[in-house]
Amino acid sequence: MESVAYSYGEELLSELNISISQGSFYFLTGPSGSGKTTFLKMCYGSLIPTSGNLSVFGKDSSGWSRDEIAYLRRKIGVVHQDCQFLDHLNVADNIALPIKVSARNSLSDSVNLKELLNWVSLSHRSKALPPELSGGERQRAALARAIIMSPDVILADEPTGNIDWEMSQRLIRLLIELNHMGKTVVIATHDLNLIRFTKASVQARVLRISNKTVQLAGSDL
Amino acid sequence: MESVAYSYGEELLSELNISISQGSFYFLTGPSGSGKTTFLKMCYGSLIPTSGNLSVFGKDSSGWSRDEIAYLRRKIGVVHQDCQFLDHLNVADNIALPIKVSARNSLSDSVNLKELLNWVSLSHRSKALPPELSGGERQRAALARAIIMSPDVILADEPTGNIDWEMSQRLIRLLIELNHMGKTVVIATHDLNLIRFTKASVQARVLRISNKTVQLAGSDL
Amino acid sequence: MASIKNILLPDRHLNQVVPTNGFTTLLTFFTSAAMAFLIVFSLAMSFAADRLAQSWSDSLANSATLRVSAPLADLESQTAAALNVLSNTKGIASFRLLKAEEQQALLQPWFGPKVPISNLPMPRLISIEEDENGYDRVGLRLRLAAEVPSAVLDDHTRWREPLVKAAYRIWFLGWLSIGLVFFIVISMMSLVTRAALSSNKKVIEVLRLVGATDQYIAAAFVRKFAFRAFFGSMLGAFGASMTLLLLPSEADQTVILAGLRLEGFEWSWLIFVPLSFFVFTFLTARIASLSILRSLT
Amino acid sequence: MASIKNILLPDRHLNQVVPTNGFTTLLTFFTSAAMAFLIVFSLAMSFAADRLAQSWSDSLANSATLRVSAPLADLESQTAAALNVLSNTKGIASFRLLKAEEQQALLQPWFGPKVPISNLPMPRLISIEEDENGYDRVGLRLRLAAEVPSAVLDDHTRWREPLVKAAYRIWFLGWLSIGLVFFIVISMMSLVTRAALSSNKKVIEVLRLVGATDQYIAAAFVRKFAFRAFFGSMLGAFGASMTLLLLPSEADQTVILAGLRLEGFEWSWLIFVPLSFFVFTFLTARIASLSILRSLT
Ligand SMILES: Nc1ncnc2c1ncn2[C@@H]1O[C@H](COP(=O)(O)OP(=O)(O)OP(=O)(O)O)[C@@H](O)[C@H]1O
Ligand SMILES: Nc1ncnc2c1ncn2[C@@H]1O[C@H](COP(=O)(O)OP(=O)(O)OP(=O)(O)O)[C@@H](O)[C@H]1O
Ligand SMILES: [Mg+2]
Ligand SMILES: [Mg+2]
Repeated sequence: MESVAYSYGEELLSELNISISQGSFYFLTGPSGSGKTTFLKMCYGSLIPTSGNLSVFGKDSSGWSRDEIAYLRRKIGVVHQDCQFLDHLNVADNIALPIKVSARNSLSDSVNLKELLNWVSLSHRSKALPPELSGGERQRAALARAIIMSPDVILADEPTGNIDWEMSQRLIRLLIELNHMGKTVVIATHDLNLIRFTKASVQARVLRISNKTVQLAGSDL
Repeated sequence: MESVAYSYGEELLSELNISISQGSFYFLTGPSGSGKTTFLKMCYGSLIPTSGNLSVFGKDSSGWSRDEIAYLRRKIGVVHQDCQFLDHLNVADNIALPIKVSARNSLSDSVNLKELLNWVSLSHRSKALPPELSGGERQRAALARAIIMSPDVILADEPTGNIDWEMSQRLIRLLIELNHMGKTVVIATHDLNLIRFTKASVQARVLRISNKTVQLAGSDL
Repeated sequence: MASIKNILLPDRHLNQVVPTNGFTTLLTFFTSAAMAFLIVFSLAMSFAADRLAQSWSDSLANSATLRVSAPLADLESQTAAALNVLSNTKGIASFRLLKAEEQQALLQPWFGPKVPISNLPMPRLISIEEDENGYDRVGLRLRLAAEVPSAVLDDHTRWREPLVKAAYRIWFLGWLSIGLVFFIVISMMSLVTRAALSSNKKVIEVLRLVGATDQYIAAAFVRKFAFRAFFGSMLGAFGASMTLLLLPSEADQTVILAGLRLEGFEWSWLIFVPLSFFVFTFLTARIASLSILRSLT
Repeated sequence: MASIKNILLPDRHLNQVVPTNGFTTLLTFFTSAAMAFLIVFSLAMSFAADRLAQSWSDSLANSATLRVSAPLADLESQTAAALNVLSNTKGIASFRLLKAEEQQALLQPWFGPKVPISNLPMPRLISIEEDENGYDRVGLRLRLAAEVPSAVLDDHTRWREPLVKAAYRIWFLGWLSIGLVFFIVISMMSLVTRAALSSNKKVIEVLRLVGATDQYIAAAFVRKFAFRAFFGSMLGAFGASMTLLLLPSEADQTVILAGLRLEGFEWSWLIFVPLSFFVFTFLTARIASLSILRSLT
């Protein structure tokens, strides 16, 4: 990522020069409205930088076709801040959606699904519709959906905002485990406790957005 | 509120016996999925208890007509966990929506609106559409909408989930101020820091949902 | 009812609270226009058929021909006797002996213009005009048989019936299709409203959260639909009228579909087209949206 | 194209990813049914008008009458001369002198059955049947004027024209309305699809988030619409056929609208109604949804 800038009319982020290497673990912090979500959206091709070169998996963003973005997203698991689901499908179907959309014949993964539901403690709610979930349950379901395809990169935007501390620890442990398996993890969060907790068990770096740029924060957190 | 129970098929909450008096300040905590949102929804008439008597402002919930629920909601400010807005109206219009829906001629309140936008630091975003807001901005806008009618009761569901600590403090101070004006405030949250911070300046009680009932937690938090 | 006032008075805000889906707008507008177009055409067809049936049955039903065909010697006296009988018959408005030229005109297709008909031993023809009450056909026939045996009464029923029947069938089909189109309009508006409400569940939820009553929410939707239907049907009715005016009009009214153009006061029916669209859409959309709102708790 | 396979093969999951709004479903279904109904009726009208025009112009266009009206003395010789002329004219399939009874039948409305026509100085009528190539009207008239001055050629054009014109006008109106209805179907399907997609922005966003291509999303929507239109139009076409069968059929084909019922191979056109609905809806919905998807980034 080289001198990437993004502006919604006004410039929001400018001159970002960052390279996130495969298998690393990053936190993204910054005050509300500083551009964390915008940063993540650029990483998964939802927004295209207004200037600069962004390349993901070695492909430059300026040349992405619509289909390429779709294929890109199959390699990136995203936990969206709003936790959007298809309200007419139950939780299990929603979590399995990425499989169905991309491959469609992967019964082998259905074992995955059950384990996954257990991991995020949603087995008992697997037949519920998304609007019937509590806020925390939705966030856990979103995380489950993000990792079901075992993507190379996991981007999570505020995955623990509505979750109590115990459950947060559990989820972060899941992400740490995935990171150990070689996956890149980027988490946007406000929760300093979470960052501290994570740093205890994995070499996580913290990116701080302030004054329109991203800086690597010191280890003083 | 007397022996109120609520069940979605299975019983979720049972035998709640609680009375929230005018002008008090409550926190509602409990693990994810324990029923905090359900509890608040009963308070503003979105859900009707499956058994027991719930009365709000002295009116029993079993006798509410559809219009009475609408009028009830004008006296209760709600911050919904999902922060739903009308996506086609800008932030200022969305915040002013309760005024327009109920009275329709209240130019006097437009002074309020500006102040309010300042309080939640959204003045610069007032013409943006809700989908263009960041997660934290949306939560602040939802809080602003909840208090614009200066309701008697404010119910906030996880109002600081996506907000950094500084902003959270600021919002809670606003709520404390409203509480000093005699309004009842009920906040569902996971954030223990927030509860501690609040207790320092106002006599707040903490309700804990566990094992399907609500108990007043000790002051040991 | 306060909500009717809400709907008729312009209230920018009420319009705003419901999001506008441009395609639903166009769909409502377009459907109304197409349906109004059809209705105006059906109306024109019905009116034209009615005129046609009227003119056919008028010109034929009330008139008859009495044919006196006797040997040349008796012809005059028999004709006089027939005229006498007719003048004593109640229910006949007028009758007259056709002049030689008239008779010749009638026969021209067969004999050509040059044949000097007056010289031929032709039967005499008497045309008869009934009055409103009509005359007693059977009685007249009996009397003629007795007094003027060579006279034959031909009351054209034979010619009239299938034509008038066809005209009335067109008239009936016209009104039937108007009824059908209104049925389609009502069903469509009901479906469009329901589809709009159920795809705006989130909007409804937000409006309820801030204390909006069902009446308020319904009014916001209904207004949109009613006005779109109104303006759409105005456009459709206008388009249809223009088309009718552009249709070649033919002098010969008896040719079916020649006189599709509306005439005189018939144009005033066009006012009712947009009005009935407004009223029907208003009621339909209101009933539909209140029923949807009741089902969404 | 893989996406066409997606659409035609049943795939429960593809159907599932898009939420079903019962009212949009009904709207599509109902619109298709109503429009197919109209199309079948227009088809029937066109076919009936075509048959009518055909029979009128067949029976009238290829036949003519030659009238020889000379004084009784010359009549026979003139008639013979006329017959002679005709037998030397190219393009005439057959001709024959009408018998006295036939002539009498033609004149009966005017003279009554009792008049002994053979005794009258009546013109002789010769009926002429053209062959496919037709004869040279002007040439024949000239030759007749020279050789049989008392003969008048009457080729019925006068009678035929307005009737055939009316029939062709109905035929034209029928096809015009079929065209119009298909235009309406296409517009409506385009609008319904666009409305459905733009009220499902959230669904599209979620599908994209998990890596669905535009093709995949479009296919999910298009399938639904195409099948609804197909089954709706089947219902409509079936309903219209039933109605046509129930219409009173009349022996007298010349009465307009009497023979609305389809005949013989005309029924096979009905197969094309649902098929064309499917194809049109499929293409329209596909174009509409891909364009909407492109506009939503
Ligand atoms: N589509 C958009 N159009 C215009 N402005 C936008 C749009 N999306 C976001 N913004 C603005 O850009 C800024 C950064 O938004 P972003 O969502 O990236 O913040 P964030 O760091 O994720 O904040 P939070 O912690 O509150 O979620 C905000 O001020 C927001 O209002
Ligand atoms: N409409 C519904 N139908 C069925 N079950 C529901 C419905 N709404 C909520 N639930 C279930 O009830 C339980 C409590 O939900 P609730 O939203 O009250 O939890 P919560 O305490 O707010 O949790 P969180 O902190 O995660 O927001 C959850 O298990 C949820 O799945
Ligand atoms: Mg964000
Ligand atoms: Mg909750």
